[in-house]
Amino acid sequence: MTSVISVSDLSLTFETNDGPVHALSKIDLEVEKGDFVSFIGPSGCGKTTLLRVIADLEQPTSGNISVNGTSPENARKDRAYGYVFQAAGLYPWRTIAKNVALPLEIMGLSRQEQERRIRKNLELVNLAGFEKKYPWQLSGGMQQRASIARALALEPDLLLMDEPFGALDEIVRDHLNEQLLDLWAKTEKTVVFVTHSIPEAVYLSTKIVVMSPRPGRIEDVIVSDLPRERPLDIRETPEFLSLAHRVREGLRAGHSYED
Amino acid sequence: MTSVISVSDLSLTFETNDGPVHALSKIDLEVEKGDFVSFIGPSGCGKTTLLRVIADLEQPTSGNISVNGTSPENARKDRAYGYVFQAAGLYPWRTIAKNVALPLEIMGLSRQEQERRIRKNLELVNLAGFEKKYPWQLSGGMQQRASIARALALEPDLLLMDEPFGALDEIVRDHLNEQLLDLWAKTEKTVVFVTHSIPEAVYLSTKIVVMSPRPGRIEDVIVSDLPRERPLDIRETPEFLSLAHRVREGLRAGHSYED
Amino acid sequence: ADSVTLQLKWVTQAQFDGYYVAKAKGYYDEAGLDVTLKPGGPDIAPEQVIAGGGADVIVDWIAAALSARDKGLPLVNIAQPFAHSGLMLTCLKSSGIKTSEDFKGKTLGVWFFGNELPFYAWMKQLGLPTEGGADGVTVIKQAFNVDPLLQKQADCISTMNYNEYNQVLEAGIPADDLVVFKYDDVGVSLLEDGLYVMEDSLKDPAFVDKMAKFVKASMKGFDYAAANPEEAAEIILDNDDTGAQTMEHQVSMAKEIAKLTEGSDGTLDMGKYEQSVKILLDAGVISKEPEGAYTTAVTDKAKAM
Amino acid sequence: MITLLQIVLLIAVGTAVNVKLARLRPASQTLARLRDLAVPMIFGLTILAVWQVAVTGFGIPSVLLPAPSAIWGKITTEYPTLWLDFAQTFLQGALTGYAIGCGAGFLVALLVDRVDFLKRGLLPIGNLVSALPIVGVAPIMVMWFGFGVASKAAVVVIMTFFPMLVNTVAGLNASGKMERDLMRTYAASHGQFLTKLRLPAAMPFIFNALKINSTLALIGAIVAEFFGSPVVGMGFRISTEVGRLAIDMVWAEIAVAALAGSLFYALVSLVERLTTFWHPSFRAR
Amino acid sequence: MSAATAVKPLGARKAPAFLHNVVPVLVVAAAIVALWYVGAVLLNAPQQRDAFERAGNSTYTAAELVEATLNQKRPVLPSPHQVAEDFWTSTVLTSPTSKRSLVYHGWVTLSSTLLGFAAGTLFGVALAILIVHSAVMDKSLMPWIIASQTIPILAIAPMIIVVLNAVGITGLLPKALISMYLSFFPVTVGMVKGLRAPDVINLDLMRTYSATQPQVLWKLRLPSSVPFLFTSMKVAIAASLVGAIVGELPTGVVAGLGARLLSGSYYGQTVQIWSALVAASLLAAALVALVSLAEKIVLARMGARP
Ligand SMILES: Nc1ncnc2c1ncn2[C@@H]1O[C@H](COP(=O)(O)OP(=O)(O)OP(=O)(O)O)[C@@H](O)[C@H]1O
Ligand SMILES: Nc1ncnc2c1ncn2[C@@H]1O[C@H](COP(=O)(O)OP(=O)(O)OP(=O)(O)O)[C@@H](O)[C@H]1O
Ligand SMILES: Cc1ncc(C[n+]2csc(CCO)c2C)c(N)n1
Ligand SMILES: [Mg+2]
Ligand SMILES: [Mg+2]
Repeated sequence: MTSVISVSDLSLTFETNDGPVHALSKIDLEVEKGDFVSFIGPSGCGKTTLLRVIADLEQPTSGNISVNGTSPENARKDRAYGYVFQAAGLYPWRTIAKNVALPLEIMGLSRQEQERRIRKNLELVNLAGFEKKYPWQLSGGMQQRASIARALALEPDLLLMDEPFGALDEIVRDHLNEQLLDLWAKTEKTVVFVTHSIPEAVYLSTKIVVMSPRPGRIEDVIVSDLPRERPLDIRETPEFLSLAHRVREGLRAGHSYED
Repeated sequence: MTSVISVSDLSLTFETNDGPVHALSKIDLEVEKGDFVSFIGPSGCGKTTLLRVIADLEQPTSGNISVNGTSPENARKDRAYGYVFQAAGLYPWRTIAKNVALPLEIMGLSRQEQERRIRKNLELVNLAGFEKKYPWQLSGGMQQRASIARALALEPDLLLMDEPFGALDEIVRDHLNEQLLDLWAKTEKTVVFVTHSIPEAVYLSTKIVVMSPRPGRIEDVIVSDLPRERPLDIRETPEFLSLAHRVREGLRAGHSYED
Repeated sequence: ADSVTLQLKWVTQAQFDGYYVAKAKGYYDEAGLDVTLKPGGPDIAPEQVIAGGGADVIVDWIAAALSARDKGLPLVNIAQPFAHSGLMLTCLKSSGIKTSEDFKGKTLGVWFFGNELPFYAWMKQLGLPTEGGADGVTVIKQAFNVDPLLQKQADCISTMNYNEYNQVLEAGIPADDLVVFKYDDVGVSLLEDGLYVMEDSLKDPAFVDKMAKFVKASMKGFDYAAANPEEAAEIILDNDDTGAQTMEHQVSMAKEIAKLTEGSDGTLDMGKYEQSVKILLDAGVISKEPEGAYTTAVTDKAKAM
Repeated sequence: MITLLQIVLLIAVGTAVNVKLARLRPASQTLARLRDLAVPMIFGLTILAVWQVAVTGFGIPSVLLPAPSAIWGKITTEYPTLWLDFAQTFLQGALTGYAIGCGAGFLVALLVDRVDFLKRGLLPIGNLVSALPIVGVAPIMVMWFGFGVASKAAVVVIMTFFPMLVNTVAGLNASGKMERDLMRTYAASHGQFLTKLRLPAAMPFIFNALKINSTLALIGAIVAEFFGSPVVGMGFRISTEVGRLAIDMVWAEIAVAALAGSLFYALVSLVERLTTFWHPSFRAR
Repeated sequence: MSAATAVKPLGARKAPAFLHNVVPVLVVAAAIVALWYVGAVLLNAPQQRDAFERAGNSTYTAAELVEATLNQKRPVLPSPHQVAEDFWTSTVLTSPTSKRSLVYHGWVTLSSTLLGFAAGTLFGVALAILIVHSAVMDKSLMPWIIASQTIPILAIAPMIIVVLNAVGITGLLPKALISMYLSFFPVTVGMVKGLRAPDVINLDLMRTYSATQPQVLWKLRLPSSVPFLFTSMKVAIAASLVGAIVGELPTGVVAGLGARLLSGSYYGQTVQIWSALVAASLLAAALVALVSLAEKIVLARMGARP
């Protein structure tokens, strides 16, 4: 297996007006091709920051990182990944369809291909019929779904997703979880995924990275032995529950509400 | 019991560039003093819109609504409620402490009182130590917690909260759920709460309003018979699970992923 | 002492040396007057200043003064220190102009701001249309300086013999290369630099008396300046707040001004006055023969002093 | 005294009517449009009425300030001249200069934005151009470009260049951090960055400059004519008629200038509304 | 509170940043000077050929021609060194109290510029506040404010000054008034936009607090309009300088850079015009730079991302 992301001894410190913030401290991590890796951990533990480092949106203070066997910068320039931000970040002057079209225009796809992908992905996130709306005319969850469609439309081999399903209800979430898993299994994608939901992390992942804050570090890396084919009701099996338990323990260990 | 919010036959239609959107249709709802009411429903079903109507941030197209026995406008002018937005909406030029101070300055509280409330509420949401940071120096979840602290600092009798805990991990979420419940029980507050989490809705609420979209309407109103005192492990009781089941059924009924 | 405010028509320069000399030499003080001299400029219409109460008396050209009177601002000429006109049209010999016959098809620079009337009167006299074309002349609105001639943007430009003409010479073009047409010579000149006041103020004998003293002292100043152009130029430089004037230029200007004021005691020459009025009437600048637009009361009194 | 009373009365009536009108909630779109037109009209009419009453009541000499009725008289009799002047100064001088000046300011902003070296080198020097006072520049432009419209357009170019440069540069930096990060994840080229994100985000600023420049262009073209011109043009007419004390004609030209300038501004505002409808300033209630 | 810590790193970064910026400015300036020389040769050559011919010199070399074009007494475009020389003599070698000193004239202009700018900015902001808060003001005032700016100031400036003089207002004030007239407009336009720029959610938050209009203004609208304010102020201070210079003309050309420009213009002293222009530009650049500096400091204190 080839290593898609390889991080070693990576640290990142933000200098702020009242002192340094150690957002990441001595991170080691390997993500292999076809992996579905989830980052889970308390708010402020550095999940977003780590994802941003992988995406070459943030420069580490020290340590090494390679993406697709090269530097994150080169990987970014090769358009190696699609990124879903924690906030939707839609452009207010573009309609929903046009927002999804944005990366496709940039990659220079043909009109037809653009339209095909827009339709397909807006349908996937259940936003068909909202093509001509502007972002401020959508509810919070709808905006988030639009931004997911935008990233999926790129059809990248590597998907970086920062809490993509945070603002969605359970049923849509289940639906999208299934869709994502399906996509992943079919297309051999590699996914790095930030979530707060333990069941979601366990249901989706081949590898769960539990992080803890101040300084941001990796508490535990749990490799899941669940099969790649996962019907929704796998979530009631004892294997599933025991994995979930282990994640919860890891979370508690690194958590500050220990009183 | 006195009715804090009383909605009858309320509809709201948005006019957009490609036709009207029926965000709310014939809504009837009573919220009594001391109630903890949750709105739950698929993304885009009108939860935020209904909350905004209660807060006098949106004008209904037809129907009646009263808040605290008067019009929403008067209630707003009396500063009858605190509101937590779905997005954090912190002011970028203010530090976290100053952001929490904002409503207190507007109400003209004394410096001391302001400081006391800032400290207390930032501690409550576990953001002590981040007073002097600017919003962009915080993680997504931390921003959301800051905005919760800002609303709680007002100490209003009526709390309107739009998915306040969406971006938080399970443990912080549990913690804040407990804190909120504690506050509610102690101070006899009335809370209207939007959430996507069925367990959260059942755990917190005295009344669960299940909504469904297009047009946005109320599918079911479930009155909870759980005791007001609710330890966290109440979530394993059969009463709890049966309530959760009923909510899930309601959700499914109104949902569009019925295929 | 009685105070008098005089609004000049142009910037501080030897054109007005009589007033500056009278002030510097104490002639006004001797007459018991406290005189303030306000420099003008291209944007200042002295008639507006006096209408707004910003001056007691102004230096003005007759075209502007009479057209103001025609428009309901009753200005009255009380004295005419400049007996002659200094306005000319200066042409480059190289443009092929030798006489006024040669203007056809040429571009001529003209000062407007009320100063264009002699020019149009002359062109009418010559029968030349001013709308351009091969049979007429092309008129451009010339700004303050002589650059259009130097850069050949115009074949001829307006000059004052005491100022711009010297500037052309100073720029290195010898007088031999130039052809000059004086408006005085072709009989279309208008009266320049006269002193004008509001008609109402003349009802007050004390004001008439004050003006008489003022005119007398000013003419004394002009006489002194005519006799001592270098000293006059120095006084001008002392009074120039912009610090842009040069000694050389002001001396030559003072010498030319001496020629224009020569023989004048401030009395209005009725022949020149009638000529001016006729031109203005013909051009339609004034709608009717002006009445009471001049008075000899002040100069009579001044001469009697 | 009576004049003063009349003035107070006029102001009171005008304001009252306007306050009433503005508070009105018109039943239809057309009515609302009509109202939006009526309010400034009434305001303007009030000013004109006060002006008229003051000039006649206080006996202000017409060479200082003519009455609106006299100005209107001039407009009705002299409109052929006014039209020729307008065509020369506005249509030929101001518009050309506006297009070139705004265009140049915009392009230089793009260049400066592209080449960091220029940003640090050219921008401070671009500031120098801003303060080239029109009274200094206009004679030079006449010297260089002649007495015709070219020199007027050149003055307008210089006047409009800087506001556009400053605003475009500010606008190009106005996009949000996350929006820019998104473009980075697409490894968008500089041009894509510009056309897809930074230019749209800069539009409110660019329109700011277009609006300010729309008035500057007209002033510039008019004032430039003071420093040398053919014998036609609004600036020519103004400076000539001031000399002849035909102040009513001066104000007639000014009225034309004000009308043309306002319409031009309104046009730019309309385009702004159509293209930056998404900006919060058009969405907020 | 965070002022001391926020300003410090800015100061600490100053020294290298300064060098970082100086080199490009110098390079661009050098390029401009070079272009200027070329322009001077091209524009002055025709006149110079005439002059040579008049002097009977028809055998001049190209070098002689270039040399002469760059040192004419009345050049169409004076060469940079002529301007620099005149600038140097009239600023450094002349006592600042002398009427021939550009420092003296610059100061005269600067004082009315600053007064006019301060008044214009305050007035502009005040108008914008009125417009944003009152539908009546928005609808009735705005069109007339725009119309006011289409009035060619140079045409009515003399009348304004005459009228003000008549009522006894003289000296700095009339000029400052014209400065203000030119500078308030960019501020008003920019601030109307800026005060309306806060996002809907931020305004809604204020509504939920039932904040008074002054509170919304002070705590939300003004802070979020700061980028617009500074951009406008940069345009306004330049406009203000132009206004001061324009205002100097009808005061009877007494003193100030405007008076220098105009008197240079009367006597065709191109070199003097150009050094006055250079002085005006440097003054403007300095003023704009000051506004930029203020912007940086204010934005840093407002916690802007570096
Ligand atoms: N300003 C607006 N203009 C037009 N349509 C709007 C506007 N705001 C909301 N809508 C529409 O109204 C419907 C309800 O939106 P609302 O924000 O209330 O949903 P929600 O239940 O809060 O969803 P979510 O859980 O995703 O936040 C949606 O279909 C949305 O597109
Ligand atoms: N630009 C920045 N400047 C300074 N500090 C920052 C910056 N960005 C993030 N931080 C800090 O780094 C830490 C990690 O932030 P990060 O956004 O990675 O958290 P997270 O794990 O994604 O949290 P959440 O689940 O709440 O989104 C936090 O303490 C935050 O305050
Ligand atoms: C705009 C303008 N108007 C008039 C004149 C003519 N003029 C009247 S007095 C005087 C003084 C002579 O130097 C001159 C030239 C001008 N030059 N520029
Ligand atoms: Mg995060
Ligand atoms: Mg919502």
